[in-house]
Amino acid sequence: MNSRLRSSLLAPVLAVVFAAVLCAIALLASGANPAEALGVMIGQVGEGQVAVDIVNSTAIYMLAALAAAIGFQMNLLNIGIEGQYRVGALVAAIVGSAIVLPPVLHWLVILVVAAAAGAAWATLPAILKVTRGVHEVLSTIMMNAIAFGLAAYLIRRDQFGILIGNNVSTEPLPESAQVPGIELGDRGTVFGLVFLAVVAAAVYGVVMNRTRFGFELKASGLSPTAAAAGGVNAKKMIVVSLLVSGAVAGLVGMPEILGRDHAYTLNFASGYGFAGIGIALLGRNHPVGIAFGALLWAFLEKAKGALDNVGVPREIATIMQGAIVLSVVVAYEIVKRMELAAEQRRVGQATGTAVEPEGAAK
Amino acid sequence: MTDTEVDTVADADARPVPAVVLAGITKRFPGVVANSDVDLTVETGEVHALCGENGAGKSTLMKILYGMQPPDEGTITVHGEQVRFRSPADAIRAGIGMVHQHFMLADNLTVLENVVLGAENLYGIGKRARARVRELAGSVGLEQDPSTLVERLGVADRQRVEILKVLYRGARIVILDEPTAVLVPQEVDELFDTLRTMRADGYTFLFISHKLDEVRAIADSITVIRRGTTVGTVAPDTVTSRQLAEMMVGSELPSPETRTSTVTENEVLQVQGLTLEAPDGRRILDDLHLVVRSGEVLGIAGVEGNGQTELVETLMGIRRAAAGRVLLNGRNLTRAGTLARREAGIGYIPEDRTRHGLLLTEPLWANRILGYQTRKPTARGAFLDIAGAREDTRRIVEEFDVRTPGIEVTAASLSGGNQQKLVIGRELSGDPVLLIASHPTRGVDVGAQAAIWDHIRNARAAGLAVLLVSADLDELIGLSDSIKVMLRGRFVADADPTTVTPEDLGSAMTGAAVVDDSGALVTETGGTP
Amino acid sequence: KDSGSSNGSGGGNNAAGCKTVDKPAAASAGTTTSEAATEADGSALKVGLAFDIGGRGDASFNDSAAAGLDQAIAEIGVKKENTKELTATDQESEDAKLTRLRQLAQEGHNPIVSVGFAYSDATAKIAAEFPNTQFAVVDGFVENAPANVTFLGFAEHEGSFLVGVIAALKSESCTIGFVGGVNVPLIQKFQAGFEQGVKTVAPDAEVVSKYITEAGDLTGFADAPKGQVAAKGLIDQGADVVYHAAGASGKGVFAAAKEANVMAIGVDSDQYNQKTVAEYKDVIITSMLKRVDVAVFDYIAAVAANDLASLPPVFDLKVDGVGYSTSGGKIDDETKSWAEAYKQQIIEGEIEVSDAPSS
Amino acid sequence: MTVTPPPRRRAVPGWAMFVFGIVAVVGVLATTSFLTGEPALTSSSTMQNTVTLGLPILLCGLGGIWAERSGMINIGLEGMMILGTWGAAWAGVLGLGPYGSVLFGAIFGALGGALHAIATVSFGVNHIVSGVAINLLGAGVAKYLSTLIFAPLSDNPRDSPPIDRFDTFSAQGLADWLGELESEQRAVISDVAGLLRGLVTRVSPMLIIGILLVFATYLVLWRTRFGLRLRSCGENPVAAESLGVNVYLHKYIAVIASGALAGIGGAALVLGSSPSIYSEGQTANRGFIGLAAMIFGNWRPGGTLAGAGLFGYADGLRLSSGPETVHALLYAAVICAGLLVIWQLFRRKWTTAALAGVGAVAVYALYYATDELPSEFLPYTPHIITLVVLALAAQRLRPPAANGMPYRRGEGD
Ligand SMILES: Nc1ncnc2c1ncn2[C@@H]1O[C@H](COP(=O)(O)OP(=O)(O)OP(=O)(O)O)[C@@H](O)[C@H]1O
Ligand SMILES: Nc1ncnc2c1ncn2[C@@H]1O[C@H](COP(=O)(O)OP(=O)(O)OP(=O)(O)O)[C@@H](O)[C@H]1O
Ligand SMILES: [Mg+2]
Ligand SMILES: [Mg+2]
Repeated sequence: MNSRLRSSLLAPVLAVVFAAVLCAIALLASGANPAEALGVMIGQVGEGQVAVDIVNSTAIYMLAALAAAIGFQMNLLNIGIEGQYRVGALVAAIVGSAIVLPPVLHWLVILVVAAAAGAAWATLPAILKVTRGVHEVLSTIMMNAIAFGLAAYLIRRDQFGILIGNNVSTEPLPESAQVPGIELGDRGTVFGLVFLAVVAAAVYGVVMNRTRFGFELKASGLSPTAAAAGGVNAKKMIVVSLLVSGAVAGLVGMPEILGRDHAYTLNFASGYGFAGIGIALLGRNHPVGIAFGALLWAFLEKAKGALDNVGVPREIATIMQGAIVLSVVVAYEIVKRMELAAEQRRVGQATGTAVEPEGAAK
Repeated sequence: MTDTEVDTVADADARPVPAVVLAGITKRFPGVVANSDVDLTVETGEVHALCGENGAGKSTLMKILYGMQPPDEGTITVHGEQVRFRSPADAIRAGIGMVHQHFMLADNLTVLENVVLGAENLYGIGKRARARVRELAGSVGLEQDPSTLVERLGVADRQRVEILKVLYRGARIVILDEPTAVLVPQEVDELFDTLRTMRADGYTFLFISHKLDEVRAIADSITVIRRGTTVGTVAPDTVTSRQLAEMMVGSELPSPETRTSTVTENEVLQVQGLTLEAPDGRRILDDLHLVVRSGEVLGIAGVEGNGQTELVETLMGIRRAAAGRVLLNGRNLTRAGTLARREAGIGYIPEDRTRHGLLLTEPLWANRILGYQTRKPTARGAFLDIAGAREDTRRIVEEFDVRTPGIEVTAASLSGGNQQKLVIGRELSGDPVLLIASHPTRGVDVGAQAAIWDHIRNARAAGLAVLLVSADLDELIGLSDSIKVMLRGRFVADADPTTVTPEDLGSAMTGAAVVDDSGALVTETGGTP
Repeated sequence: KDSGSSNGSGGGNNAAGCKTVDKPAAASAGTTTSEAATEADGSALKVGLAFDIGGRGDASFNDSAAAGLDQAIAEIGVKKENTKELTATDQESEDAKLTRLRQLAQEGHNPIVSVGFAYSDATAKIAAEFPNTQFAVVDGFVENAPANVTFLGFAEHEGSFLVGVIAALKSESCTIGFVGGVNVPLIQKFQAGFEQGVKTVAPDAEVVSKYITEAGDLTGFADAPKGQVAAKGLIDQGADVVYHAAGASGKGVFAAAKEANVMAIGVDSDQYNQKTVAEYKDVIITSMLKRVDVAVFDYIAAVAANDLASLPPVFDLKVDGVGYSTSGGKIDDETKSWAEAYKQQIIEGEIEVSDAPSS
Repeated sequence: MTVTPPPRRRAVPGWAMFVFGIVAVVGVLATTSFLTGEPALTSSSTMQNTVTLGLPILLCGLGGIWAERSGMINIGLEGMMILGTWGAAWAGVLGLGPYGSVLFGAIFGALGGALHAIATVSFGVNHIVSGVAINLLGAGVAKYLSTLIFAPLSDNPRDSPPIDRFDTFSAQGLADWLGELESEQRAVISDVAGLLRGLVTRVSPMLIIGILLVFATYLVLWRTRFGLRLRSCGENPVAAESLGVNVYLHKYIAVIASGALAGIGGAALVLGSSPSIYSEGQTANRGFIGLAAMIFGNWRPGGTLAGAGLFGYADGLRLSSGPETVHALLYAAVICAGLLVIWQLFRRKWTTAALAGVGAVAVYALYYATDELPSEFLPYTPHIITLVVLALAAQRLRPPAANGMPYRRGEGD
């Protein structure tokens, strides 16, 4: 147990060291002082509402990463989160503004609608996968693009859009649909739906590790053949996991829409889906890992603005994100190999004879 | 390597220089000494067999000789010349070829491509290569066109392609790591004929098998390895299989079983008119009828690829039958899914434990849950009972002698034999009424094999019905109360295990045997008409 | 080998061209400009500028805003060290904008100018937090914004109307093309004014339009090859004058025009003089000018003079907030007098230019 | 053996299928063009647009083939392409001419490929993660470098100054003759003439390079020992290793070549733009579309060519012609579905035939009931077509068996 703890801490530490070295090299190459750059980035957290922004973004990234992780558990690469959350947010904004309900109920209905819309957008790839064997990466890339078309269509002024200045938006949500946040005065407002992300992560953790459903999902991902022999219906699991992944993806836009924007507009942020994939992999599909990955990502995203202040080209921040992703996964990989060797040694010593890690021999 | 060099090697046959001398080979893996100070001398032109328990270090030794792994200590001498191999390419250049324990074929490439891969400089990859492959194909009995995709080949043909690969490279020293594990007796005989012919042509073979009769039939000398070291080298005609086995294990083997029938009248499994169709409408299973009674072991014999796998998978609900009924204790399971069948009391030992039986990267206790995710003691409602699973896993490890440091290690870190014991332990713990066992002892050493047989016999005695599919005909004859022979998706013969010989069964499996009116196999016919 | 395409025509005359309406009465008066600038003293101002994606140097919109700031530095004594510029990144979310603006405000910048309609909500929100700071949003608008927010809007449709007039006069085929970058209301304003300008002069003329991408997909502003294909398609349909409002994709529009030897009209700034499209200058007959620089400068000057009321509600033709360029000499005096006459009519309200396309 | 062998594969050689495919496509388009009176479907300028828009996608797709045939998933193509655009522009700025641009594009793309190879081959990082990281890195590095190097020259951190591009060539006589045929508006003949004319006018050496690379990819990967070894790494690396193939080396080469091809795709994008400049964001997800074209093309060069052609065609048609023309594509879809029904009836696949029949009727109803499709969806025509085609043909796809699998030397058994 002790060595388990040690090795699970070793990876992140190694990763941070790696990433720091890589970023320092990138910064030095650009003629900046890495320590200073890091200093201002960390200092930035104390500025204004940056800390709150980081918390808010962390929640959003967590939702996206959970959506990705559900797919990964089954070896499905749901590239389509990008499109699913866009459709989810748009449909939820339209429906939410069209109905009147008492507050809490109103939120719940909107969340359900968002999840349903996200799941609906994942349905076609799921069906194509199980009936026609279409690779989900391909179909979801296509669906992402088409989601833009759908969004552009639905937000047309003769559909559900209204014009505000030069911007197009859906009807603003009524008061009852707006989820209040935690006001921290000058520090900003933490989205109420930050808790949605926390709950989602907790539910994800319990379902994956403690329930039959999670077990069947993981088993199908680890070995579809063994799962089938164990009585798991692989096709059903594919459909279910893609739909659940899509449903969680549908929630990604909710903290912002219900907590701040109160409408879907042309400025609706994109890119959370890809970030989610990266974060899920950083966090190794583990809810706590995902939370930390999301936090790291949000920190980089929000603190990078400070780089401008010390004359470091902001592009460096993008380079840093790439470098961090790479170094973190490399570090994981190295630690994993060390763990594997250690386990073989343990097993070898304990049995005093041959051991065969057939799994490593793929 | 050029043709002229091959000739030089061939010339050397005349002299009594050993083909291979391994001296003082030691190989350590993390925590394990796979080979410790191994000495092995292989004479040119002989078939030299290696025997030993699972994990004794045979494959490792061969991989070292083939350049796939560097030895930590020791020297390799080939034809009197000391060599150092950094990769298989070096070994191939020195005239060594290896047929691996597991197939090393790319399914999506053609036979030709698989054969010429890595040896393209000999005959290119075009016409000349094709001609050469055709030429050699005859000598190993391969009748497929070189441009056939390997995925379309059966096991025996795959094995032939493996040997072809070695021959194509002009290897004169050929390592065969358990080549017969997947072959039926006739195919084994054909293989041995090929080997004998080639031996006469001056080829040298290193031959590994767990089937000691085979070893004694083909080998010129036998080296036994135990726990990574050589125990000794013997001539085949001076030892019995039993003595060999005892050399391998280092102690006496359990005595042979005494058979008492436990068959009852209670029909546990009834299969009626079971038919399975391929997507193109071809019948893979054709109108099969069978009954397994409580306390009975029904053996199914057949050359691989004749529908046994499909029969098992259809009975398990992994495949959908086109017609027919499956009844378990009178309950109709024809439309039930795999899980429902398992819950109804079917235990399942799949033929390939790593693909169908285990989640390799998960701990042992998680593997205990697989297939039992809805039942006690591993589940409570929609939730898993992890404590229960752990506890029951400990029990299995204990009862079935699974050699492991604990139940938290991944299934992948167990040796194959121990993995198999875990699977069997699991499948016997759900109080099954029927056990469907496919090749339950494949690739398992003699000691573990005997233990597995014991477990099956004990369960049978307690009233379990067993459907046993095995390629090991001795096992089939030894365990079964009755045997059915499968050929091209049909049952073509029934055999009585008390009278039938492996040879008879083998000829029935290839469709060459005589069957009387009742479908029973006519034995003692002295061969085929 | 293909010969380099023959030298640009710069357009024929309208002898063989479209049937036009009667020429409107000549322009009478000159234009008025807001003159607040002259007395302003900006030496005490600390100006913050928040750019949209691209930032200073994008040879377009942001650059134009930067030019307004530069002008303020040159003319009304704003000190360069007292200015700060921050730039948006791709795909950023709303809170990045909020943080950017808040940072500028906290550092004591006043006024703060943000560039692009995407800043509208963020600016309104931050303005409420900093009631003593003046904010402006180029192109922006929200309802019920705090009093310290000024929206610097433009009458792009009016400027587009005038280049539409020019296009109608120059066209021989009587088919005129419009390429929009992304199908959003802002760009639709260009299309609407342009179409109306064409139809006003030549009621029989046909305007064919194409958008490169739809709302939400901003790549339409940065995809020159697709701009070229779109323009080529319009030219194949008979267009011999092509107007674009497609950002960097417009380069492709010019290329298509040059290849087919037809006329092109630029947008935002005087593209005839732009370096990156110098290759095609001979087909650029005019550009619709959107004087973001004027608006930014006027706004800073008005803040300096503490006289925000002097700013026009919209930067339109009247205040030279929009217009057209004549560099390159492709616009003859006759054409110009038509354009000036319509300009006058628009200024005087005789013609009302619509800001949404009819279809 | 638990795998039943897939149904017997066609005995028809690949090139014949390819020719047959072209004939079928031209036939369907010509018929549609004739029946709907939309000459733009088969006009020479449509063909030229297809070439312009399809070429960068094709090159990325080829890059995908190289990587995935060696078992390495490369979703970093987009980032490598971005690096390629930057490199190509830089070569132009250095005055190395268009061939220099292609070379530099290849080199910069290859650098991205090398990074991917180091991460995935040497360190065993998940291919997708590494690809995502490289997309980030490629964009960041190109932005950073262009601020550094191009901004002083172009006064614009997002653009490079215009660079030299290829002169184009036309087979003038042939083109004129084809042009006459095309303008005669005769069924089929005019259509074929139009399409051919698009291929022989204003041909850039870049197109020639692209086509040569298709053939080169085929020849190298399927007709040389190196290619055999490379593909074996994607099918069963352990087997390859056991036969003395240096798997790491081949994977490295494949991934680097993949990056180089994506980089050339970037160069093609730069050189095919007018003016020829590097411009931030100009790749606009073409790397991903290239990947889609590769999968569409069943991991084969000819198929990828067809896939890239499809994307280029649909996008070009949508951009360059009126909404009616795209609407006419619905008609083409009806014809395709009809053909499918006949084919499936012939093969006695009743359910598939019925499904295709229902689809055909539905699409025809849509065609009949509408005059044009909502413009918002038109840019996504290629994507929708891809989905439809995949839904109909996906089961024939055959990815390399070990694609995306981790592999470490000496760990196989
Ligand atoms: N790559 C490796 N890493 C670590 N340990 C290994 C490795 N290869 C072999 N070993 C160890 O060496 C021992 C000998 O294995 P080897 O493959 O030689 O057995 P074997 O005699 O071939 O068994 P079998 O008859 O089942 O094939 C094994 O018990 C194993 O623990
Ligand atoms: N990558 C590896 N790492 C560690 N050990 C390995 C590795 N590959 C093989 N081994 C060891 O090598 C041994 C030989 O492998 P082999 O396939 O011969 O299994 P085995 O010994 O026959 O096991 P069993 O007979 O029980 O199936 C195994 O016991 C296994 O422990
Ligand atoms: Mg072995
Ligand atoms: Mg073994």
